Amino acid sequence: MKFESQKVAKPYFIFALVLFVGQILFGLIMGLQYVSGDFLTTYIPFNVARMVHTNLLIVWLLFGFMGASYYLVPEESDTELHSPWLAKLSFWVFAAAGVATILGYLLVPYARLAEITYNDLLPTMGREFLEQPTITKIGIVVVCLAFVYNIGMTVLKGRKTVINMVLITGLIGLSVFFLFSFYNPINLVLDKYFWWWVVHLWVEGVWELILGAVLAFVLIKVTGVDREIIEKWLYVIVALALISGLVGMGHHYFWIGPGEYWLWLGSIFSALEPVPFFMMVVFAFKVVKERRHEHGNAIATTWALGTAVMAFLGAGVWGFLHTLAPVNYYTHGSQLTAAHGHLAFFGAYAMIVMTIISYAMPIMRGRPQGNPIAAQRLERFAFWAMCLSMLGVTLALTVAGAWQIALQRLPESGEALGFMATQDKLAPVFWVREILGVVFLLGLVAYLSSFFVGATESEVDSLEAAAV
Amino acid sequence: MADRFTKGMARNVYYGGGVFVFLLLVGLTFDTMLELPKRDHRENITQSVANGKHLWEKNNCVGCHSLMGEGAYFAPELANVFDRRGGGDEQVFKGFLGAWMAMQPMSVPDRRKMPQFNLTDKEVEELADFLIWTSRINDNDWPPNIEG
Amino acid sequence: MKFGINRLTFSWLVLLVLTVAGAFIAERVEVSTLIVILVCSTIVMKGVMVIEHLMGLRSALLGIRWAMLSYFFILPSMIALSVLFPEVLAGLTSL
Amino acid sequence: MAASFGAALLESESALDQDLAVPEAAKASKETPGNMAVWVLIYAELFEFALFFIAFLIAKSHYPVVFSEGPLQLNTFAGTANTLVLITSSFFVARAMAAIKSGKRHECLTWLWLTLAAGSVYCGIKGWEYSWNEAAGIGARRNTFFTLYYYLTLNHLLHVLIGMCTILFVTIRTHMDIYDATNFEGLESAALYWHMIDLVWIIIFPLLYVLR
Repeated sequence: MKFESQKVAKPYFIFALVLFVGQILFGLIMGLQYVSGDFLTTYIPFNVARMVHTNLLIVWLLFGFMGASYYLVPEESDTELHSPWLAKLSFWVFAAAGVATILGYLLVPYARLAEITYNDLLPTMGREFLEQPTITKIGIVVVCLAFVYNIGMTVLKGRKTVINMVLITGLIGLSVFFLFSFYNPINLVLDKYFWWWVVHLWVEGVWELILGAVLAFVLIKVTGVDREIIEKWLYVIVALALISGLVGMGHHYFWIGPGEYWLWLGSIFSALEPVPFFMMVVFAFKVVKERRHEHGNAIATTWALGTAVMAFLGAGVWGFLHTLAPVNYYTHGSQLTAAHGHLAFFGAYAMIVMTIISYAMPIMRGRPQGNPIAAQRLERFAFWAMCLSMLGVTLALTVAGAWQIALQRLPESGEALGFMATQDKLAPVFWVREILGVVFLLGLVAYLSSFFVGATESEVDSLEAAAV
Repeated sequence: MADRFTKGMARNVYYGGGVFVFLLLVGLTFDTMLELPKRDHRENITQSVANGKHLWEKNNCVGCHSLMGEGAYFAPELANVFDRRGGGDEQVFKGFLGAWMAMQPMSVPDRRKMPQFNLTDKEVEELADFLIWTSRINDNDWPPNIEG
Repeated sequence: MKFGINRLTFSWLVLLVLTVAGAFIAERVEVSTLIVILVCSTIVMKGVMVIEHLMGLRSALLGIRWAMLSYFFILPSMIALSVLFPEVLAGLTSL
Repeated sequence: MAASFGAALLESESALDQDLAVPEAAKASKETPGNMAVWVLIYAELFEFALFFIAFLIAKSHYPVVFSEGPLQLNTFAGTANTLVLITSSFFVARAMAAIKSGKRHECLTWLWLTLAAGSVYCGIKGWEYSWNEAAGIGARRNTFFTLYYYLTLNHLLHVLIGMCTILFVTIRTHMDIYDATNFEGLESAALYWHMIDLVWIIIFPLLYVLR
């Protein structure tokens, strides 16, 4: 670690992982409610569980991105963070607001929460992923402002590397597009149209810039490959991500009201969306192959490669599977969407956060060459357990989706099976999904325990020798 | 990557391409905003439809159901529930919705449970109006059949 | 290298013959168990030829080569089995 | 096939481990064509098509009548011709690789252009087949067989088009003298992708046109 202020990333990473555990637990509850409708339903109805599951995901990823930025921007800028105390303060504000919101979801009925938080003054609640009370949304904006200000000032006074510039455009975009969450017109079509300006422009737009920047940073560090090469790749990847992804938003406009030309625009541009993800895979393998030195933190390299591959599979392949309008006509809003969502979020965003944690956390804990061998071995097991079980979950949901479409969507009205009858038929597949979810949780537990595996005596000795 | 493709060129593609495509998106959005009034029949949004949308949001209906294919996939699609359960008759649909909301949660073991939201008759009427209005948006003929 | 090119041409010719023969048989002869097995075997043979000779995986890393080859053993076998025993598959997949 | 995604990653990792032990020797002994990324892509694509094949087989087992009548109505001649064309294009691209490896850039270019020509012929035949279908009154919504037939063949056609763009891209780069006998990884990756498209058709053809 080059700068003391990079350490403010630590609480962000730790809290992100705590929330991650919560996300998975609520996912398992929902998985069980899919097959056994009575499970916990009086205490945590499905809609509450889902809200907690998705909101925890968004919040822990934001914590991860913030931690990643606080860690890498000072190092890239070659200067201390503009204001470490502001970073610490916004951590506590954000953490408190996040916990309070989640408790609000769990402890009072949602309609009551809306009343308590005066939702009627500026109604923004009750839309998918944007369920947060308006006051929380304002809090998120304030925290983002403080964060972008802090990062921006650091970049301004220091070195303006490509990684910094791509990251900061991503972060500014993240903050700016979140403002659309305050726009909630009475007209549902307009509401949906601009709702996607938050959701799509986040996950298939500016978040990809953050993903690219963090991946490039870790790859430079673990491979020692020439910055010039990596920066050129980074520019091309994020350029393609924006060029395909911005108008690619059209694939969400097929069936919610906007005109017919979106069927063409959305199909063509979103068919290009796998390209930047594939280039990320090419880039990651190329850079690792041409590495200049062997970094002791081998598992961080594995995470980086894994992120590229799983993001390509989840966002690229599973996205392409149902993005063309004639196909999407049948798949829209089916379990196939859920399959794509799970693998894309895990592969691209959950994994990039774990990549930077895997690289940065050992350094912040005084292990510049990575964790001890035993810890890395356990982390490697966790990596495979999580990746494979998530692939399994995705496959199960893909089968469920295909089946659902065959029973419920393809036949003409009258012959088609109803929604609930179809879901009953899918129960065996949902059981498989739930079991694989448990495997995922075990992988996560292994991952967390790897933080507590210490060094052997000989490793301690050699570390001390190196320190002397 | 060949050397004749320099980092400077890559940077220009990123900033130039990004800005260009974003402007394209803004232009398309502008055009869509002009076209939408013909498709979303906004002239039929009454106070009751507006109240219905707030009820939809305040009770987090999208946490289980989908509306025009967006939302959770735990419970049936509701953008066409008027066609499915009302058969084109608004009074029939309102009667159905009121009875349906009143009997939740159903005591069928293991069936997915819908909570009891304790809506008043007026609220049920408003929610119904919102769903009826939604079912009449021009959405390029989605879903493929009445089951949604 | 001369041998390599010869091998390519040879593989190509074999592939052409297999394709034409397969199509000819299928056009002229009623589909029977034997034909199904024959057709599926030509899939395997063609797949293996393309993988080994045209793609040049004969000396590749074992995992990559193994994955490709197993694809071309497993899928045609599944096709053959499901064509020969459709009721079993239908039974397995209706819940 | 999830295992083979794993295999690709494991492979890269075991390659990594080898490199850790004997950096130089390991790099020299690696004879796998293409780069690891293109293998991830190829496995992903093959996996995607495997899903469609399995869906097709399951549907076939449930609707035996429709699926045994379907192939009879298709243009087997077009299917056979396209198989021959694709196999030939695969041969061309393999010749192109052999040429560049022995430093014959001009010969390589000839083979690459022939590959592209074969790809175009494939698209032409496909177009003719679709219009022939239309004249015969066959459409995608007629029954499950034809829905799957159109989904599979259009998807494959899309891959041929993507493959042709890729081959065109590396052809232009070959013209620009970027590849030679020691540096041909990009060209080889494109070639492998093209072979994958051929391999998929090798399964599609008997599955859709022959077996009933």
